[in-house]
Amino acid sequence: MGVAQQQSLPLGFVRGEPVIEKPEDLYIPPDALELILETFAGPMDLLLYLIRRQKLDIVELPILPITQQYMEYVEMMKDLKLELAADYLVMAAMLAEIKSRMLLPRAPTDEEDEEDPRAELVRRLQEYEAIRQGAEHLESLPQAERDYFLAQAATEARELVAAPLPEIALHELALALSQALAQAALLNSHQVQREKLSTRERMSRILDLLQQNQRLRFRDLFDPREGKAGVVVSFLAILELVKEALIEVVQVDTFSEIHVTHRDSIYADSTT
Amino acid sequence: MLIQQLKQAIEGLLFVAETPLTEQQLVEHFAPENVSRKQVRQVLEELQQDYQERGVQLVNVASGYRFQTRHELGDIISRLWQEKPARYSQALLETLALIAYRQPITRGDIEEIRGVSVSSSIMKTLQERGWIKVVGHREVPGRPQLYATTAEFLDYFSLRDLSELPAIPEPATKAKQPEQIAQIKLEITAERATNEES
Amino acid sequence: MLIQQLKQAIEGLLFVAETPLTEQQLVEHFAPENVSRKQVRQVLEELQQDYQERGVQLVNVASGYRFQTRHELGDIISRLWQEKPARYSQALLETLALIAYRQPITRGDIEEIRGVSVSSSIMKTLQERGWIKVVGHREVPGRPQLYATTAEFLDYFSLRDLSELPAIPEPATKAKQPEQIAQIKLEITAERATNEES
Repeated sequence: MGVAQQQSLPLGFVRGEPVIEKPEDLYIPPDALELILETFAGPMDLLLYLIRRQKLDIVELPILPITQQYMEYVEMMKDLKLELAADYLVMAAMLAEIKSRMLLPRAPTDEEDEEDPRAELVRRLQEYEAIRQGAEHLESLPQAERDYFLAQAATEARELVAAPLPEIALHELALALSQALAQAALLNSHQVQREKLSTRERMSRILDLLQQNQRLRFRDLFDPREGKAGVVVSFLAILELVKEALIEVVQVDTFSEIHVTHRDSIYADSTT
Repeated sequence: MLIQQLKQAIEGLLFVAETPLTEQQLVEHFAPENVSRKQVRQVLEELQQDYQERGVQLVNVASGYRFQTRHELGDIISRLWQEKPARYSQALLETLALIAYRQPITRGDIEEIRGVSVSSSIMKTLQERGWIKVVGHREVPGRPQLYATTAEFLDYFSLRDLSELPAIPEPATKAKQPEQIAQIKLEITAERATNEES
Repeated sequence: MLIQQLKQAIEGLLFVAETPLTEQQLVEHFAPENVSRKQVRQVLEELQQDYQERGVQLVNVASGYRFQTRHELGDIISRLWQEKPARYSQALLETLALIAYRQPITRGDIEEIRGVSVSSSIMKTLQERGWIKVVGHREVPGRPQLYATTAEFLDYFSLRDLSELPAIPEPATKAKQPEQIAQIKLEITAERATNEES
């Protein structure tokens, strides 16, 4: 594209003059050209503005006068803000190309496949105009923090949120023990005697009772309602506790009341 | 649970939740009370009715139901703060409009229509606001990224879905091949599906 | 300004402001509209009336007026922020299991079996949860505390007594035998079944 338009770029529109035709309906002062530039969102915007100013139909795109006016603006821009004008220059080149193609006499042979050179630009202009409409729609839609605000109420409910405690299922507990014991088996061999379990529970319960009462009557540790098995468990638990030196069984006289005491209470004074 | 209690509860929830709540979320919230979807829907309708003429209204946006103030009150309420609400540049609005109306779309498409190169700062702003995102690549050389708008975009403009955007003229068809359109449609559908899942 | 508009505006403001608003602040807010204190007061009263039976209510707290959710809705609303419970560590589970199955037991015993020291935080957690307690001291040098499980522990696991604890495979061999694993699996299944019944 570049070379072809270079020669068709009509410098004559500007005549090398610093005084340029004042844009009639722009409210910005003519010397504030940078501001003029910034009022347009791009070359399409400028083109659309020029077409609209003359109340022309996009479809009938009057390429000659529009190109001329467009070039005037581009010249103004070129002097001031070259990088920004680059996009405008591309459009200028396109306009010039269309203009030159329209000026060329058409060869009668390739008439059927010769499209109006303006067609592509018209399509783009129409699409751009549609998008500008879309942008206006967006601008007019209710916007957060401008037209509407989110409604929030205070609540005391937040304070009611309790951090839930982790849950454990029973099988996890069993699994955890077997894992711990598997670990132990690697270290040394611990004896696991499941049948002692109820005895150990009874041991805990007796120790617990002794926490509350320093002395208990031996017979109070047996609950006849538990039957023979229960009595045996309690008895085994007491023996185990004695063996582990956790409790003392005291009988002052023969046939007198047997008492059970916590070893703690005996040593309490000496240790604390 | 009585419908009156449910109504109070949903009303309260919508006023304290940090994000809009969907009908589905509300149904799940009241699962312990065995509240039906129909009941939730009925309450939402009643609430929308109740607040019709009030200073706040119950609106249904892309991510669910939320209470927001009447649009007409914007000026009076924004006086609460010193700062004036942000205004967006024409370039940003045009870029956003292109992505909203013509999604999915590449930067190249945007540049072609707007006639200017797309500024990276605009794309960054739109992405930071969470209004646009990359939804795929067009299968052409360079595999350019395809942009689309997000639920946050719809929320911000108080829209439930894209069909609520005011209509603009359809693009004059020229470039797009039928199979290309079909492909794009498929991508959009896929995108929507994943959105709904999350 | 019509009283109806003022009402909508005050309603909107109260729902949007980060802090409660006093009557005075509202009067000042509407200074450009020349709204009187009497009008503001009237609107506030009307709003209080309007929201009497709703899910949110207009209350006059120390720092002004604000909308807040009904007191009765506390539990239902707090569910919005309910977190999923965390999980206990393997170390805690093993410690609890050892105390449950081998009670009364000292920390030293647990350490010996597990081969690692028992962290104080685990013991604290278990005690705070009310699952274990000190039931005495072993009469050896240092008089270490003896731990046992509590009634709460049994309640939590819906056990009548410790004999109902599931059987544990003996760690007779170094590595787990296939049948051992199968046994554990069976127990888990059985456990699930009973859980579901309850």
